[in-house]
Amino acid sequence: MKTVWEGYSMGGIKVKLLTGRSLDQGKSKERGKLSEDYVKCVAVCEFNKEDLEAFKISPGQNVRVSTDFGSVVVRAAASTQQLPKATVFMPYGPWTGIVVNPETHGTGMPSLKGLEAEVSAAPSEKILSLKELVKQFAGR
Amino acid sequence: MKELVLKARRVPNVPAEALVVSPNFIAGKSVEEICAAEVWEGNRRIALREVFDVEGETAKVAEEQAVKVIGEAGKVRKLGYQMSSGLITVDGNAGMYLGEEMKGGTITVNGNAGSWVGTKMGGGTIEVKGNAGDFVGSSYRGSRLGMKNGLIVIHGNAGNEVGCWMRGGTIRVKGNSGQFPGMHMSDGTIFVEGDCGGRAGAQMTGGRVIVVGRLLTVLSSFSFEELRGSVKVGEDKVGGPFYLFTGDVCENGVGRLFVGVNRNPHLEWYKRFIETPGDGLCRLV
Amino acid sequence: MREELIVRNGFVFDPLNGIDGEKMDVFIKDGKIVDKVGSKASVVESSGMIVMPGGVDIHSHIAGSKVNSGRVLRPEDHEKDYEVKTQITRSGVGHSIPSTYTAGYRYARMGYTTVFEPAVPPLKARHTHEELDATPIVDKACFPLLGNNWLVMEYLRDGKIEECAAYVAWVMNATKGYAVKIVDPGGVEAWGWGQHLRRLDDRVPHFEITPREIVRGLCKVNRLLRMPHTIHVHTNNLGFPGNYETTIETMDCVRDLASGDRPTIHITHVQFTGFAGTSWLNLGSGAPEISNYVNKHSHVTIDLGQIAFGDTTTMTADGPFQYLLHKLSGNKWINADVEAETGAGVVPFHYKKSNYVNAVQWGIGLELALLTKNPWQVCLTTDHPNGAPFTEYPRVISWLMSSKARARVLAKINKNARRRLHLPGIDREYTFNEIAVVTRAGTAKALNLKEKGHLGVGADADIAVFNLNPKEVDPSKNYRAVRKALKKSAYTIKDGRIISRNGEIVESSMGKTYWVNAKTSEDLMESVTSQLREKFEDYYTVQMENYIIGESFLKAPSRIEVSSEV
Amino acid sequence: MRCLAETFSNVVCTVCGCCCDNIEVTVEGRKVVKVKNGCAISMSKFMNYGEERIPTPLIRRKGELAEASYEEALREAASILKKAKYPLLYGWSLTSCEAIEVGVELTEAVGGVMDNTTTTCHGPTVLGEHDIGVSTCTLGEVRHRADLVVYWGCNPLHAHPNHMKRYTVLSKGRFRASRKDRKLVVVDVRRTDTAKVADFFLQVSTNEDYELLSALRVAVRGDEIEQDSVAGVPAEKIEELAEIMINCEFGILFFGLGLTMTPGKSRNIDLALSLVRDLNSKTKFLIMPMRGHFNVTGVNHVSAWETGYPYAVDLSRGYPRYNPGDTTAIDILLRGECDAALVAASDPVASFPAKACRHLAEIPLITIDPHYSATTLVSDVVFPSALTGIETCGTVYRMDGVVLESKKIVEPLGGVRSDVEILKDMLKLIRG
Repeated sequence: MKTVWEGYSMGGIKVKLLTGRSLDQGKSKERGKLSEDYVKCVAVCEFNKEDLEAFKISPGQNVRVSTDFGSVVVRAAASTQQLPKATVFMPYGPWTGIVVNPETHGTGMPSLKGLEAEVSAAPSEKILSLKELVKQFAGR
Repeated sequence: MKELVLKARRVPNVPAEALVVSPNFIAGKSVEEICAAEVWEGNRRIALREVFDVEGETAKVAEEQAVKVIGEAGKVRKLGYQMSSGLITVDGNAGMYLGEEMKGGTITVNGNAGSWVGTKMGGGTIEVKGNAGDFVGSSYRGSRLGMKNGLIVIHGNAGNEVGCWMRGGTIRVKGNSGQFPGMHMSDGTIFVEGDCGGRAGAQMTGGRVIVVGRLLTVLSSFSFEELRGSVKVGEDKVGGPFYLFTGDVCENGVGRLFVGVNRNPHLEWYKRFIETPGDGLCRLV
Repeated sequence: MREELIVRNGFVFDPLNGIDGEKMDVFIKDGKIVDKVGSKASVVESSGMIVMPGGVDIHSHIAGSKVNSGRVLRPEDHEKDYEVKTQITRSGVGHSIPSTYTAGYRYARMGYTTVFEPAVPPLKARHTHEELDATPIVDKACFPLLGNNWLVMEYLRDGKIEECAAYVAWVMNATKGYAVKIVDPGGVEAWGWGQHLRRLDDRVPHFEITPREIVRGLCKVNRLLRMPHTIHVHTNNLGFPGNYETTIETMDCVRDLASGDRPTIHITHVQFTGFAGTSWLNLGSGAPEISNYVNKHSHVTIDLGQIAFGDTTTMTADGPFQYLLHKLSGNKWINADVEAETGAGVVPFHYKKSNYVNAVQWGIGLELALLTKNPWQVCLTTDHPNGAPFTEYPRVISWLMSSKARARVLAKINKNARRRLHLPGIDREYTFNEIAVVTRAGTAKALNLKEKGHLGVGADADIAVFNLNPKEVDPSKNYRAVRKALKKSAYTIKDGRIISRNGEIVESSMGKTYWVNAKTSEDLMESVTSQLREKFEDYYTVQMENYIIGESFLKAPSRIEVSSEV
Repeated sequence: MRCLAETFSNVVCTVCGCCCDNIEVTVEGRKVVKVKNGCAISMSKFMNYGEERIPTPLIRRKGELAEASYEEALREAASILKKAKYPLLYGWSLTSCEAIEVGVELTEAVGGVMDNTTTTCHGPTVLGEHDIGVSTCTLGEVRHRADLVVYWGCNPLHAHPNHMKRYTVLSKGRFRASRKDRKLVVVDVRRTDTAKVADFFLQVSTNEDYELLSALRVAVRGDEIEQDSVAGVPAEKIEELAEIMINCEFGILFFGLGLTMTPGKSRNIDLALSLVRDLNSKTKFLIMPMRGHFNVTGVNHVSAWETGYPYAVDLSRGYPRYNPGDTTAIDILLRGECDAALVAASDPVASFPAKACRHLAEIPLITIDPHYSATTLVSDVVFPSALTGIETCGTVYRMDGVVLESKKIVEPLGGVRSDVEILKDMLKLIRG
């Protein structure tokens, strides 16, 4: 069985993945990281409206985002910040930690932006809470 | 030559540093002295014998001293630190800063090496049969004093910033290199036989970067000069043809970047500067 | 309780008390010099050694935002020069921009016990104090930068000298500063627009004022406030050939403000503004002219800014000069402008003997020291780290004390520079007494530190004992012995406790920070404060309340009260 | 019982590197009831500071975190750190400089590595500065003088919501009265909210900022760009931006994680710093990183004056050593080379790549934090602490190095200590 570590190609849609700060992420992290609000604001993958249509994904629906480094289920949303074509955005948080490239190339900084990724609709999969997510990848 | 054999007893789980694994340190000392020599394991000062079984003989002078490291030394750093002659062979992996500030002699690693191979190197030869990490032949942070002389050969792949602030000598990467080979270099030669992750020669002021394999783009701060049939690296004549660029223009650089024509069809548009007869540009080259 | 100490049988050099190498005992009780102690006092055997007051450095960049920017800029400066932690000391790094703990220890090892940081952007004074509070052993203070301050320029432009004085008093209080520092008056404001302002009568863009008016105005303010130190001036035009004229002009522009023999102006690191010539190609030494002026005028004190050959880091509040140096050297460059107040720059630099300009610079500093007759007008500095790290002081002292030592360097420097310099023809050699003046007594006097720089009763028991017998060692011939002895004191005593022995720190302490509370009339301060309150939000991006540093912010404040004329 | 309302003015906000110091906070007892002048994130932080607080120290027993006494937790923490051969002490950006100073001393005492959150924000900026330097200023200089403001790879309207209003295009300065007097340029991969209000926007292709910066330097020199387009931007547009930059009177380039995190990392910054340096031969131009995390600038400063290095300081040998890429937290964790860790005032498990987090969870881990976090979930010892700037005071640095005193506006929960106290107690116990 593939683990969360290896990542896996599911034949999903190929996209570029950006991660970054967002206003909602900033506000919600101050409300508490165990809160539902935090999951709602941070376990998110934002798409262009055009891409949502093209990919046949609707906002609010769960999607699986996978890279060579891992795979995670988050909620799809329409981006308020206009993204280039076939590019998705995830706010910083433990959910992005799963899919980013840890390699620093001798700079101390992992590769958190502009990653090759695949997304696919995951209607039957559940978004893990922070506790579940941490349990899964850290075993605690 | 006399050979001293160091067999790794265990793999440290924290960084270990063994400046003493150098012909310069070993020559002229007894095996007993070597066994007791200082090695650091994280914040603990220990004796070399705690991490290595030591056998063999020591020579009177470094020139006569061969050192063989057997086993997993991937966590052991600074092997061959400041060595000026003699031989080190590592049968296994070597940790970071292999041959730092090396001045002469030869290091051979029959496995992989960590980052900062031959950093601040002033002479000698380092050969890594496997892959190397980032910053091969580079300078220390903030310093412009990168590799000055000598030869580094990486048979596998090398990471980013090969030859960062390099001032002389030759680095040969037989596999692929990461981004930024020749970053800020002022002299010397970097020869990448495989593909390059990009941004070759960035901010270079002099020296040569040669990429035989694929290079996605050439920075706009490099200007195309001409096509070259071949290029000499040491005694070898490397067959091309190559695109020859000079740069980095933004640094008033006179560095030369050779990019193999065959593996880089996407750079063909540069040929318009030479191929159209009657085009004024053709006379410029 | 603090123990009693006798520093016994040393050759004492205490110029402020007229003691010149006499063999005598120094008594210490409760951290002060006393005239006698009990029989149980511990003895510091100093026979055959030199005993001096602890060194007082009038100008050394050891703390604050620009120093720290320099540290961050230069890991390569620290890599090979480090200090390992001990039971008593913290670890740290050098070389030219040492970490705070290392700076304190290294000063103490050389017998220095008081160091003044000479360039503090008021807005960033908190930073300086944080670092000073992390600098062990030495006592310290800092000089707020006021020569490009908007409010100062406006008050002076409008002729409101008393208001300006009250404002300066307010700044001293708000920043816990000690003296008025002026750097490239008006020039750093012009640099805010990337412009250069070179002459004393150039106009500062948008402010309708000239450098001359700023220097004179602040000099008057300084007098009105009765500040302990004079204005401390880094002149315009620093680093440009021919700038010695600006230096003399700057000195002369406050000549009429002198009263009696008290100095009215301190010109700092004069070496850097002692250039004669019209270009880098014919650069020469302006030291004879400057020294000639100083010899005739008692209203001036200077410090040297001597260079030593090697690698160091230049850093000043003179933003435009640092840019020039970056362009000249091609070295990396930090610029840091500070709103409504000042700027700063940092550029690494390597002084080379073979370089014509560097060799001339080396000569200028020494000529200044040797041609200025009255040592009380000269302070020894390297403008650390601009000319050299302070750890080069023993070398500089050996040059002052030995023409042989100078000749050895002269033989190796750029030939053309040697020809241009007056130094080969100067045979003056400083005595130990004169060295004591330029490194402690004179600097303490210039700073008006009553309890420093001497060994009279009531002085702080800050003492340096050097293992060097002045009766046996001829410093002129055996200058290497001088260097060696001064590098690591046999004993450094701070506040009556031995803190360093043969270069090893044996006890660490935290020194105090002096600041000047200049009291003006309440009405005047009230009116200026309310003017400030109105303008503050327009000028600054912080609230006025948050700009003011309370005394409790300092770990060991030592307030000096002065009552002003206004 | 209703407490008397008390209003504090000139409070320093504890959210981002803007450190707005004009916040007005009204409290009733330990409850914040009103926040004025703060941005949305600031409001959220002040109003919700009491959420998800850890009430007592915790120790992991039989796999679960359980309540423990302070002394017990201290003993456990001290024993973990004393045993460790290469402990990592990480975090520090959400606490005061006073606490950070003790942190450095503690790291030195236990022979560990002290790294801070710079590692995952502007570490590459520091590396770029080592090679090039930086031409910068305080934010007031921008407010008073800037007629050109460039935001590159950052979205201040989301990450630093008051930045434009207080310090840049929307502020009123001595020489620039209003928005009309200033030009706003945005360069980003996304057309962000900030980009939408820009006068000039360049959309750069993902991962190609280095190429664009290089081309821009070519154009600023006045040389021709041989390519038709670079990084998805037509050469003419690059030349246009170069003209805008050259022709301004006072320009400033703010950059964010869009440059530090994309391929090239430190070299993107190297080039941005070089570009600005080049521009100074033509006009006045400055550059500043958009430091995000509250006092992260302060950590760099404290670390630099105490050890000579701003982050990633290896004190395992009893003196400071430094080489990001080797001594940085993520690299150490990825190589599995630390054998214990202490995390203070940060939540690495919520921000580090999962592989790095896994090692953190595998080794003995001590966390000091006011709140439950992803990191506390995997810790072995947890100390609750008072929130800096709300429950305890302390010195903090704004992104431009201006220093401020954060205030204590409410009493901490009973029995909860400040970071300074906890770290000092730990140090004392370790020194024995």
